[in-house]
Amino acid sequence: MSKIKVSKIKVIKIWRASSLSFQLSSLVVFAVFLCGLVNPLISYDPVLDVDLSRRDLAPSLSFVMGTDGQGRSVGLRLLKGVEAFFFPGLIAGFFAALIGGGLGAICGYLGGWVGRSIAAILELIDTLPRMVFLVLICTIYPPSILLIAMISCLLFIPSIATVVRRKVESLGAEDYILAHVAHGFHPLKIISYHILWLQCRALLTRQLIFVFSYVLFIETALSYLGDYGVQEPYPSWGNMVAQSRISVAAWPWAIPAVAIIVTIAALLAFGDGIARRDEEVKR
Amino acid sequence: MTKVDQILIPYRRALYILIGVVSLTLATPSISSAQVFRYPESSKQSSLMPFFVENMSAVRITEFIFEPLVTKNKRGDIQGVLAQSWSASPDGMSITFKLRQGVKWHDGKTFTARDVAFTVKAAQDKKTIFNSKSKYRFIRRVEAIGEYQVRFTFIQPKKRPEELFNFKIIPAHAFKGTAIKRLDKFNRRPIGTGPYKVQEAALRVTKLVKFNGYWGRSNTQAVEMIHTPDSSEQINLLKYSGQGSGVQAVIFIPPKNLSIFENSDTVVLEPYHTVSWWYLAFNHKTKALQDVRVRQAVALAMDREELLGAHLGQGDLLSGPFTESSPYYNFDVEAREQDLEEARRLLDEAGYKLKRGIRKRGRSKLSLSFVLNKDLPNSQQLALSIQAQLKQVGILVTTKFVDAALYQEQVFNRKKFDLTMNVWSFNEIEDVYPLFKTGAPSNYISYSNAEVDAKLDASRRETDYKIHKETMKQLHEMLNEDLPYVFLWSLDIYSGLSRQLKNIFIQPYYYYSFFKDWSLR
Amino acid sequence: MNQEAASQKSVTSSSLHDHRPAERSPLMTWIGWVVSKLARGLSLLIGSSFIIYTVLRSAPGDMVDLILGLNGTPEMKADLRAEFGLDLSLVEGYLGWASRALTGDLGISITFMPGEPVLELAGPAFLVTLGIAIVSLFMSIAVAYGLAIFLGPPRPRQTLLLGPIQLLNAAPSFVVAICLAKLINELIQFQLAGGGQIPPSWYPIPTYQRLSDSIAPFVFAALSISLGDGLFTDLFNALRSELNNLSNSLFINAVRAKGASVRPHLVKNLIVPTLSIFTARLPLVLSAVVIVEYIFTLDGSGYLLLQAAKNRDVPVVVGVSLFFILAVIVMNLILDLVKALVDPREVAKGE
Amino acid sequence: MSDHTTSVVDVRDLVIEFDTPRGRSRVVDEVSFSVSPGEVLGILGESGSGKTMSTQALLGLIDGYPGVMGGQIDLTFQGERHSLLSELPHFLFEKRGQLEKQERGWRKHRFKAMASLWGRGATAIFQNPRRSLDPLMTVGQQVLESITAREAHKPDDTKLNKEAQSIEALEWLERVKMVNPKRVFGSYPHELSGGMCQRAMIAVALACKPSVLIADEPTTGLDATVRAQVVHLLQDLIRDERCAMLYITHDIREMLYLADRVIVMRHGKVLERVSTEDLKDRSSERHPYTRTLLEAAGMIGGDNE
Repeated sequence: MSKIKVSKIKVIKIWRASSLSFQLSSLVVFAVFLCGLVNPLISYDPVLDVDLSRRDLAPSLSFVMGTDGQGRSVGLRLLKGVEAFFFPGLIAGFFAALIGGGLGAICGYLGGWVGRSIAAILELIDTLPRMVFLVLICTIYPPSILLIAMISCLLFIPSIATVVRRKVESLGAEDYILAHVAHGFHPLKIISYHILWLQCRALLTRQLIFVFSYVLFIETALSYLGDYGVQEPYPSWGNMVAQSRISVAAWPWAIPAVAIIVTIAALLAFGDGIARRDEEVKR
Repeated sequence: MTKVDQILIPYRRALYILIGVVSLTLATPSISSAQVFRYPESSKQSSLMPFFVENMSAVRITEFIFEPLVTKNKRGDIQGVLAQSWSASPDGMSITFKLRQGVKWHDGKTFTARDVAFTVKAAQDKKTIFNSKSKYRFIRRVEAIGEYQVRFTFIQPKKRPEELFNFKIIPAHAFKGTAIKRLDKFNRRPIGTGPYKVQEAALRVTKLVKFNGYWGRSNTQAVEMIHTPDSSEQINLLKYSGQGSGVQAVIFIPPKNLSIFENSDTVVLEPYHTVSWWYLAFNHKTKALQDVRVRQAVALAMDREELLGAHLGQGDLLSGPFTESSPYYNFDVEAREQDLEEARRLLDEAGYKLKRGIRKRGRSKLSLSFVLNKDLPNSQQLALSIQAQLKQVGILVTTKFVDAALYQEQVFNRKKFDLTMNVWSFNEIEDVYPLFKTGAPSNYISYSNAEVDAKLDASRRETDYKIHKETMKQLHEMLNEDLPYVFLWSLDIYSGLSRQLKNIFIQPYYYYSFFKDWSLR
Repeated sequence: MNQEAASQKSVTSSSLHDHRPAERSPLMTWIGWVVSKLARGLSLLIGSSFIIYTVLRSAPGDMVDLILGLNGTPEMKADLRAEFGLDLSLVEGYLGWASRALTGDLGISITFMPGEPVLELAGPAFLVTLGIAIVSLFMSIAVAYGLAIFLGPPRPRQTLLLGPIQLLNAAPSFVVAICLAKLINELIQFQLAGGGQIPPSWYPIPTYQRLSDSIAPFVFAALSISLGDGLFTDLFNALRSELNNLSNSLFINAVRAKGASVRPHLVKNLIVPTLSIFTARLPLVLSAVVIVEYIFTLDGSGYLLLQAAKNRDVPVVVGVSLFFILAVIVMNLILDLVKALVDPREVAKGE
Repeated sequence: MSDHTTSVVDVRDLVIEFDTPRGRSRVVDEVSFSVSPGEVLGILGESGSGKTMSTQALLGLIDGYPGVMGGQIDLTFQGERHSLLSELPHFLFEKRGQLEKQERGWRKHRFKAMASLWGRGATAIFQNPRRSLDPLMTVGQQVLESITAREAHKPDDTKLNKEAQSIEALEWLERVKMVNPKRVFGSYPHELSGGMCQRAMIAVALACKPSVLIADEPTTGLDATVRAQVVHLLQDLIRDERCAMLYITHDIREMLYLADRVIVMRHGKVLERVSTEDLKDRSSERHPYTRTLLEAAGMIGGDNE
C-alpha cells in the first residue's frame, strides 16, 4: 500500500517537473493508447454503417464529426481507425526495439567476426531506401497493414542496432561494466540486464515510439499513393484522408488529417521527453 | 552571438536577390499555348505501335498517328481511309482494295500496297506476340498487286469482309523482318500516315504535332496526352482550362463529379455510348455457386438501381450480355429487380439455412470472397454496397482489392475467387462466344452449359443475319436464366470538353477518329 | 572518449618529443582509404540491388499474363518472357543485369515504357527527386542556422514560439503538401474572381509542369518537405546545439582571447557537422520527396517507381532504386572525403 | 594593495550570478583584486570557488544567464584605461523583484568593447590545452593568427609583412622550447602531446604581446614532469616579455614558485590576500581555510603534531 502511495507521489512529482510539451504529449499518447485498448470492445460494422441518405452531413449533435461521402460517422471511424495502426504499430515497435537492441548489444559487446558480419548485414538493410522499398512491397503484394508493420520493423532494426551498439561500445569501457565482468557475471546477464535494461531502456522506448508513429505515417502515405494501406471498408486514419480528400465537405479528410498530425507530433515529443528525463535522472 | 551574426551579413544581399528571383519566377504568367489540344489519361499507353495497343489509352492515342484501310463514318457506314475503293468477290472468299495515292509516311516515304501486305504478314508472324492476334486470323493470303492494289483471300467466306479491315497499317520500311519485337524503338517513335506525328514520348507526356505532309486536313496544331492517374486531378485540370493551362478534354467524368460542370461556361458535357457492360461474375468452380438458385438469390438480393445511382450515375440496367443499342439485345427479357423475399426463399430451398444472420448448409458457411481490380472506377464503394446488400439475405462477402497484375494472376490464372466484378468492352463486333463457350479463352469463370454451347456454335456458323440475330436473342434469354454472370448495366458515359472546341464528334471506342474535324478556339 | 584515451597514451609515451602516428606514405594512406571506402560502397550497392531485384522477381502476378490477357498461348507467353529476359533464373538474371550495370547499361524498360533505356528514364526522374531533396535540405539548413543565430542559446521563454512550430512541423510532409496545394489553389481562385488576371502557368495545382515550364511546383514541393516530417525542427535543434557548443567551446574562446577573428574557425568547424546532418537526413528526405512530388505531378522517381512497380517493370524499378541507393552511398563517400580533407584526425584514424 | 593608477588590471566588487533550476545563485560575490605591470597574481581556491569566473569576466567570455551583474573592471594597456563594466547598469532592469539583464544588448556591447582589448590587453591560456587549440588548423597557423591579429592594430608602415610574421611564429615555437619547431609548425593539435599543446598555447597567447596573461590552471591534467617544465617556461617568458599574469590554480606549490601575491577564494568570496613571502612564512597567522590548503599540500604540519 505504502509502495503504491510512494509511486503515486513520484508520478505527481515527475509530472510537475516535466515541461508543458511533455505533459500535453503524454496526455495525447495516453488517449491514443486508451482508444487502442478499448477498441476491440467497440463493435463496428463498416458495412452496415453505410447509409447513402445521410452523406456529407456537417458535424452536429448526432454526428459529432459529421459523416463522410457514404454516410458513415466520421467520429466513429476515427475512433475505430486507431485499431488499424495500434497493434501493428506496437508489434512493429516492440520487435524492432527487441531485435535491434539485441543485435546492437551483441555487435557492440562481442565484436570479432560475428559482430562484424551482423553489422554488415544490418548496414546492407540500412542502405535500402525505406520508402522505395515499402512502396515496392506494397504495390506488388496484396495490401495489409501487418505487412507494412513488418517491413517497417525490419527497416528500423539497423538504425536501432547502431544506436544501441554505440551506447554499448561506450559503456564497454566503463569501469563498472568491467567490474561486472570481473565479478564473473554471465555476459548474457550483463548485456540484457545491466546494459540493455538499465542503460538503454529509455533509448529503446523512444525508438519503439518512433517506429510506432512511423507505422501510422507510412500507412497514411501508402493510402494516399494508391490504396496500399488498410482497405475499405475498414477505417484507418490514412484511408480516411486519402478516400475523402476530393470530397466537397472538409471534415471527412480534415479531421483525420489533424488527428494524424497531432498524434505523430505527440508521439515524437513523448519519446523525446522520455529520453530527456532519463538523461536528467542519470545526471 | 554577434560574432556569428557577422557570418550572415555578407550573404544578405545574395539572399535578397535569391528571394527576388524566386518570387519573380513564381509570378510569371503563363505563355498561352494556343492551338495545343491537351487531354489527360488515367493510364499510360502500353505502346504507340498498333499491334501492342493493350489499353484504351493506347487505342485512343494511336488513332492520331495511324490509319486503317477503312473505317465507319459518323453514320456508321464503311468509308475508305487509306483505301479508295474495294470490291469483294461474290463468294465472299476474297477482297481487293484500291489504295489512296499520294499518302506519305511521317518520315516522307510513300505509302504503298507493300505496307498493307507487310502489316498482315507481320501480325500473322508467330514471333510477333500480341493480344489481338485473332483479328488477323481470317486472312489466308495477302498479295500486293502493283503499287496501289492489294488482294486478300480468306479462310472462310465472309459476309461483309470490308468491315474487318479496320486495323491500322504500319510501314514496311521501318522494320527489318515481319517478327516485330515489343522493345523495338518503333514503339516509342512510331511512323504512321495519320494527321499527327510523335514529337516526344516522355514520362508523363506524349507530344504529337501536326504532320504537314498529311493527305487530308486537320485543324489543331499539336496534341498532348498527359498521364494523370488520379481522376480528381483530371477534373481539376479541366475545370481551369482555357487559361493557357489545364486540359481541353476529359474522356471520362465520374458521375459524382458531373455536377461540377452542369452549368459551366467553359466546359460542355458530351455523352457517348460505349459498347461495354458491367457484370458480377461467379466462379463456377465454387461449390455453392454451382447451384443456380444461389446465383439467382445473389442477383435478387442486389439492388442494382441503387448501386448504379449512388456510385456510377446514369445507365441502363441490363438483363443479358449486350447493350441496349445492340441489335442482339432482347427487350422481352426483364432485368431482375431486388426481391429479398424471393432471394431468401431460394437460399432456403438450396439448403442454406439462416443461423445468427449467416447462411449455413451443414457446417459450411455461405461466405464468398469478392476479388476486385483496384483500377475499376469506384470499385471500393460498389463492393461495399454489394457487401451490405448481400448481407441482408445472410450471404457473407469478404472483399479483396488487388492491382491489375495481381488481379490477372489471382482471377484469370489461378481462379482464386468466388465473385468478381468487371467490365467487358467491345469494338464494332460484339462477339460473346469466347466469354461463355466451355473452355474458351475468355471464359475464366469456368462456365459450362451444353445448351449455351450449342447456341453459340450455331451463331458462329450462321451466315443469315436475321437468323443470327434471333439466335443471339435466345442466347440472351438463356443466360439471364442460368446466370453465369449477374449482368449489371451499361453506363451513360460523359466526356467533359472545353467550349473552345468546335465541331466535336466522339467515336465511342477509338474516341479521336474524327479529331481531324475538331477545331480549337 | 577515444580522444582522451589517445591523449593520455601519447603523454605517457613521449612527453617532450614530437609524437606522430606511425610513418606511412601519405599518398598510400589516401589511396588505401579511398579504395576501402569505394569497395565498401560497391558491395553495399550490389547487396541492396540484389535484394530489390529478388523481391521484384519473386512478386506474384506476371506481366506477361497481364499483357497477353486471356488470349495468350503458352508458346506466346514463353517467347515474350524470353524477350523480357524473365526466362532466366533469379541469380542468372541478376548477374546479367549487374554485369551490364557495371558498364553503365541499366537495361531497357519492358512494360512501363517498352524499349526505353532505363538510364534515360530513371536518370532525369531521379535528378528531379534529388534536386528537390537537396534544395529543401539546403533551405532548411539555411533557415535553421539563421534562426539559431537569431535566437542564440536556448531560453525557456522560446518554447512558446518553438513549441507550436515543432507541433506543425511534425506533420507528414505529404499532408503539408496537400494542404499547401489546396491553399494556393484557393488563393489564386480568389484573386482571379476579384481581378481576373492571367493565372500563373502552374495553376491549378496539380498541373503537369516541367522545370522548363515553371519552377513553381518544384519550389512548392521543396517547401512542403521543409515544413513537414519534423525536418526543420530536427535540423534546427541539431545545428543550434552544434553552433552553441562550438561558439562556447574552449578553443573559440581562446581564439577570441587572442583577438583574432572567430569566423573562419566557426565556419571550418561547422562544415563537417553540417554535412553529417545533411547526409544523415538525405535518405529520409528522398523518401518524403517520393510522395510529395506525386502530389505536384512532377516527373520524378516517385511517379516512375510507382508506375513501374505496378507494371512489374523489373529493370526500371531496380534502376530507380539503384539511384536512391547510389545517392546515399555517394553522399556518404563525399562526407568521408570532406571529413578527411577538413579534419586531419580522420585520415590519422586510419580507416 | 597596489596603487590603482599603475595597475594593469583592477577589479572591484565584481558580482557574477547564474540562473539554475534551484533559482538564482551567486557564483562570484563582490570580489576585488588588482595586478600591477609585470606582477604575477595567484588566485588560489578549490573548484567552484569562482576563481575561473572572475578571470573569465575579465575577458568578457562568460556564457550563461545573467552572468556579470555588478562591479567594475578596469584594464589598462598602452597607457589607456578601459572600463569594461561602466555601461552595465544600462542593461539591467528589474522584473518581479529580481534584477534581470538585457542579454542580447549586453552581449553585443560586450563584444564590441572587448574587440580591441582581446589579445593585446589581455589573453588567456586554459586548463585543457588540447581543446583550446582549433583541431582543424596547424599549430603554426594558430600562432601566426595571433601575430596577424596583433599586427592588424598597428599603423600600416610599421606592420610586419607575411614572411616576417611566419618567421616570428617559428621563433615563438622555438622560444617555448619545441624540439623540432619546423615540424610542430605544420602539425595538427591531435598529433602533439598534452604538454606540447600547452606550450604551443603559451606561444599563441604570448605572441599577442598582451599586457596581462590569464593562465587558468594551465598545468592541470599534465604529467608531473611536464608540469614543472610548463611552469618554468611560463616564468621565464613572462619575465622576458614583461607581462603581468593572473595565475589560477589549486596547486599551492606552483603558486609559491610563480606568484608575487596570492588571493585565496572560496564560495565566490575572497578570503585572504597575502604576499608569497607571507604565505611561505609558517609562523604567521592564516585564515583557517588557507591553513587547510597548506596542510593538504604538506606545506605545514597540523596543529596537533
